[in-house]
Amino acid sequence: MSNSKTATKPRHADLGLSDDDVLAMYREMLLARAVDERMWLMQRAGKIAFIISGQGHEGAQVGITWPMRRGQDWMAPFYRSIAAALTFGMSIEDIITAHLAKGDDVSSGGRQMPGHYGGAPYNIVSVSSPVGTQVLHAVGLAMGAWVRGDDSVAITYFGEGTANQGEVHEAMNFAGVHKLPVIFVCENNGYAISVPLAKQVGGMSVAARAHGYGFPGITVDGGDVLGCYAAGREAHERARRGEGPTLIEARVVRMTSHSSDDDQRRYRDPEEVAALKEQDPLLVFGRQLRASDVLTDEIDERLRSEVKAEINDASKRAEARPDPDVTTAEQWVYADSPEAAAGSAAAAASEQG
Amino acid sequence: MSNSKTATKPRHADLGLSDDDVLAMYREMLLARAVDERMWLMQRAGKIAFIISGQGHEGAQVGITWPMRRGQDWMAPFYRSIAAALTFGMSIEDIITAHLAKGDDVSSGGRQMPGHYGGAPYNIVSVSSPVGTQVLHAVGLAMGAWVRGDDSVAITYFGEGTANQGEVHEAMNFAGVHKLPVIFVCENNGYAISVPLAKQVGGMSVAARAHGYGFPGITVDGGDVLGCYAAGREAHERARRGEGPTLIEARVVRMTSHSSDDDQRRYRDPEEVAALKEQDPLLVFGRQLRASDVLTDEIDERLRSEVKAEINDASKRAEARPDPDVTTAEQWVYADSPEAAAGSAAAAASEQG
Amino acid sequence: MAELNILEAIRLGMDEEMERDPNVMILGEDVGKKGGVFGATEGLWAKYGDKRVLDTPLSEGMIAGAAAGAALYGLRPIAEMQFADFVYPAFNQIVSEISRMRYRSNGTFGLPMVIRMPYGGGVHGALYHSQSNEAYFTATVGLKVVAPGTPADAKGLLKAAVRDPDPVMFFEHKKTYRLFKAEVPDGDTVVPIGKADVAREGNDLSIFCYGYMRTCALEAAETLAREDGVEAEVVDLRTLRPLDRDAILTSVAKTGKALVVHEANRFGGFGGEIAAMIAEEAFESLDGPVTRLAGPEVPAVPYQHDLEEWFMLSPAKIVEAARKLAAY
Amino acid sequence: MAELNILEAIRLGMDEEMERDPNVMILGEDVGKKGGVFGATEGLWAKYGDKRVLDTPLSEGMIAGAAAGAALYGLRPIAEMQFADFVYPAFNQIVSEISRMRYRSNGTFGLPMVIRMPYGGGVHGALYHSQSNEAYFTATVGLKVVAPGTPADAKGLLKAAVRDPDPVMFFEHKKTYRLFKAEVPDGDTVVPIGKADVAREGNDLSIFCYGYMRTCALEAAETLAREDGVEAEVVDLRTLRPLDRDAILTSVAKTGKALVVHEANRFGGFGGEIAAMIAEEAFESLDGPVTRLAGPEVPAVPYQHDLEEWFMLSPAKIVEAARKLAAY
Ligand SMILES: Cc1ncc(C[n+]2csc(CCOP(=O)(O)OP(=O)(O)O)c2C)c(N)n1
Ligand SMILES: Cc1ncc(C[n+]2csc(CCOP(=O)(O)OP(=O)(O)O)c2C)c(N)n1
Ligand SMILES: [Mg+2]
Ligand SMILES: [Mg+2]
Repeated sequence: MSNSKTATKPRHADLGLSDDDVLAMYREMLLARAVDERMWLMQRAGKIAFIISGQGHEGAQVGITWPMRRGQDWMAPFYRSIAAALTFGMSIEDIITAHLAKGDDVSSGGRQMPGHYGGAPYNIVSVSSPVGTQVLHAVGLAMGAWVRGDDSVAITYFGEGTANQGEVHEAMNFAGVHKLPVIFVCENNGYAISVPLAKQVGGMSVAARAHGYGFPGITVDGGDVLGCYAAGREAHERARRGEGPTLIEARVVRMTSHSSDDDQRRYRDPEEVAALKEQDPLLVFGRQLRASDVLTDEIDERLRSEVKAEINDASKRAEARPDPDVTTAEQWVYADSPEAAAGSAAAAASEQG
Repeated sequence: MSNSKTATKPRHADLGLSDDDVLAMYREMLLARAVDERMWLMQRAGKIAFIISGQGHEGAQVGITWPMRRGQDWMAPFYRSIAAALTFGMSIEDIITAHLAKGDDVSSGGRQMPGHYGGAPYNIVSVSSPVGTQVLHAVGLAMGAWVRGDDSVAITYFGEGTANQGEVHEAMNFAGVHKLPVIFVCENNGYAISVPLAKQVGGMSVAARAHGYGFPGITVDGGDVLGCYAAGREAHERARRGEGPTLIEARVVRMTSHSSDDDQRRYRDPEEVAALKEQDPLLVFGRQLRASDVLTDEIDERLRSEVKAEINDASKRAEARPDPDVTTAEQWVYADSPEAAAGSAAAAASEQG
Repeated sequence: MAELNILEAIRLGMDEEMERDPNVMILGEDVGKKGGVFGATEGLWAKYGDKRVLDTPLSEGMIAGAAAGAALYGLRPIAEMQFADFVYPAFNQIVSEISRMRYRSNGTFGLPMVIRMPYGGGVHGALYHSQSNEAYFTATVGLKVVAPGTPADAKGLLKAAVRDPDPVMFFEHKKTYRLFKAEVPDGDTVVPIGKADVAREGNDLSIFCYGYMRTCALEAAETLAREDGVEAEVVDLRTLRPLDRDAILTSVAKTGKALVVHEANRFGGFGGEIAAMIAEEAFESLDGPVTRLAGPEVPAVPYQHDLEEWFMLSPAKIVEAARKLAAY
Repeated sequence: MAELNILEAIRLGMDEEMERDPNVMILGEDVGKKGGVFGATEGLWAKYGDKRVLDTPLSEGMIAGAAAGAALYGLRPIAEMQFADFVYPAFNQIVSEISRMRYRSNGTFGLPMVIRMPYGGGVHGALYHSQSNEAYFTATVGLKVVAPGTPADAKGLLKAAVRDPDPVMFFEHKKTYRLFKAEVPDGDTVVPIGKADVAREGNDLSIFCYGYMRTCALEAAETLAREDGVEAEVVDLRTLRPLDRDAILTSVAKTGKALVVHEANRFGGFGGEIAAMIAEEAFESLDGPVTRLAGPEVPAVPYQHDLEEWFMLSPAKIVEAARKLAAY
């Protein structure tokens, strides 16, 4: 898809996207990157103990997630999904609050590590650490919509290493059997911590596995944001038409070490690391938008400073929030208070459904 | 493969099989069937509490297993693998003894249910009940050979329902990554107890999944014994050439209910059940061998009576064996006696390796 | 009042809950047209259709994980593991996700779901169709664990489990499925999770049990009364997590002697928790050592008849252990 | 004698075993070029190559299951779970297969293999990088379970585990990896599986512990001696299965008071087995209730600093519990 010929009309127009749309997408990527970079600053400043980063994944996440409908569809993300979560409506402040582990953090009230966001108000399933478990949750959410006959699509994101967990196989097979309305997004950045694709994925392609479950698997270039958008939109429409799942493998780059605990120089060549800059989806998309006269230096400047201001505000508010109250540490092991039922996504969804 | 054109020379000759070879294969199938039928008799006679049957699977098992080298290759079978185990050298008496749960039964000393055979002397891994676990053992055995640089191939068998267990995915992916010398045999009989293929396997083909792991997956007709043999031989040669795994999906028929505890009339149409007789691999292969003038009524008679006599002898010997001694019930939780180390396959293999 | 066996009671409980709440669904292997390998869901597929009584592929991880996702969506899934012995492929979903979704989301996501599992030996099921593996789940914070021993409790606890806002592991001893019939209150009678039942009163010692062991303990108690004049109090815990500590301590305060009985092997088994709790909290009222009677220290129930009999607990073995404790 | 920390001791133990026996291999996620996320295998990939120090795909079920197959073939695999919290995808292989291969084959198939797992909290790892889940494995017949608390024990038990004919779960408390250095005997010193170590002698009460808790208990014991004149005996169990009952009962016979300490939550935790065993077998020598000090009843360690501190046991908390018991 990444190589589709450029029409006289700019490609995004062919896709039914206005100039404002693509600028908004670009802005979402800028935002995600800036939030991510801010997390690293806070980590170096000792405000956050641990960071796991989505830098290099933003194009795929924003492009594929763009067609999803907030409040109606469901998302089961992973720990690099900042851009996807923002695109799906999660607020900057909530993302930062989760990283700062504040007491009223919507994601976990400070109980989970940085990168483990989520929230019932957003239809974003709480992220956990064991890789791949969320893929079955997405399939279960899609099964829920299918049983109820609702028009709701579930989307889930995971890495190429995670694709080799048994649960991912079980999830895809079940979704294939019943043509469930679910979208599987594999963000293939070539590494699972230090283990490269060649030692990780038999056959070197995750997308190729979809065929074995009876639904299409496509590979997109994570630097080609419009290609990612097209893939996400088609997958979303297929799901809504009752034609079943789609597996989208986005080839992305991991521009940072695996996490703040890792040093990729131990296992990645300097040349390879140096080459990452040129593959930065922000850079690539920005060039495209300039080429089609949508983006100018002036607009770029404006967007970047807007984003910066938003993040400054959000950070201030987030940092001002209270730390968790230790006396609440034993709450919510079970639904031990009435708020639980009310607050629970289950309850929320039943009202929708 | 099942439709490969027939040459003037009989097909088995093209495959390098002599008349005696194919008669021996036919005899192995007769034997497996007869042992299986004897188990049912014993079950009705109250000598065995439970039976799970391989009837309809014999052609695939004998054909595919034929090229395996006893004592050098390894087998991780499942509960319908009587024909495969016999072909790989397990004695009739040991199979029957396992079903009778005798004390000196090589498989488990009467500790496991009928159908759970195996034995270190045969390089046949002890069968357990949780489906699919043996597939990882086969991959581990192949990894052992690969690490040691030995010329040893591992083969494993499982059903199409089992193909959807996560562990099977993890096993195939790992085998694909390192091109391990392992053969995956899926005996697709269209049902997992009562659940039909269409509700079980997304995409309806297990073989199609191999591509997603980077190795060939082929589908063979389990009634075409020579086609199964050709597939098994090619897979075995690929493995020995270091070219990696092969997934063989054999389309077979389950001629009985799932087990003696099941009644397939609850979920299978009478017509479908009636039609099974005509698909009996014994019948089909027998006709082929007659057509190529290898098998005659007289030979058929002789083989059947030989087989019957062998089974009668084996059954007598097996039934005469002692029941387990209850005072030994706590033995072998750990290698709590010197014999253990000696008797363990590990020890055995280290001597080989 | 209807006379039902435990299997019928569980089936009726599911049927009534599905009628009451359209969000209740069943998923598992062979639960549909076949009605389950034990017949627990017989008739429900015909009544509620393909989607609400869903035959899944052979993937327990998927059964548990998809049930969790459906619960997030607002359904109330009843997932069936064909045998408790086959729950392990789902262990990651149950322990990593299902048990702690509420805690890790600070109460904003709840998982109202039930996982039904036939467990226990004595049916020639051997190592993999006989396990009593409740200890893995009683050790898991965030789960609730129940193990009924009568038809009325089976139905009432099933209803409570379906309506509970949190995940419930529902253990059904397969040997009790058709063991006996007993009266089951009609209609909407819920047995609360977390409450034990004093199945028999007595002053000489307390026997703590659950599931099939309730039947064995009651039989043993009659023998003790008849042959020894020992009056044993039989406390059927019914719920293993949360444990009814008050009921246990009240009984021990009365009898001064505690015998904890379960079919699973002793070392690391659930009995250790009960015994340790009693030993710590009832120290002063104990007139004898808290005693555990449990299965032998082998990985699971061996198949051959004599071996299985050797493994299984029985009224006779309970009588023997109780006599020793009573005589202390 | 070399001064090593626990991480170095484990690495050296593996290195020496790999030199000694060509059948010993290591497999796991990131164990190769990266040397493991904690550095436990650092340098071994360069020394022994791609096959004997094997980076696996991200599939714990595969790691355990392939290790089992390799053990059947005659190798002696050391499998690494990157964190104990991530062992659950391998639970089916460990419980259904690895723990009972020998029993179910009547002794003809053995699985000499080790599964190493970093466990425990106090490192800001939150719910999924802090678990102490030993109870799932101590409850599993057929496994052996060790949890060393010193560099010498870590190396010596690692060697014993590699040479053991049966599967060994090897728990390494990640907070202790670099906590301190201590003398480690050079060369081939094996610490036998199944033997506890009396880390400190005392007559007033016994503290039973393992892993990181050994360090905390010893510190607590010094405080108790200094501030209360209470002499606590600290027994480091080292092996949890099989448990050194003699060592435990000998200590209780001497002190009459038992405090069982572990980081995992109490209900259903391994402490219940120890406490129940003491309560049953040492009933007459007890001068006070067998007491358990354990982590709180939440699914796992929460992340934020104050919450984590609230969860974790400490010398101070042990002192407090010991004072109460000593005063009884
Ligand atoms: C079940 C499980 N095993 C191991 C880990 C440790 N771990 C965290 S991230 C990671 C690598 C994931 O690689 P991939 O799926 O490619 O995603 P990426 O981080 O590259 O985006 C590993 C091994 C884990 N979180 N869960
Ligand atoms: C993990 C696990 N879950 C469930 C079962 C119960 N069970 C035994 S055989 C079977 C069906 C297997 O179907 P398939 O893999 O197609 O093999 P077949 O019996 O048809 O040859 C099931 C569900 C089991 N043995 N193991
Ligand atoms: Mg990756
Ligand atoms: Mg089948």
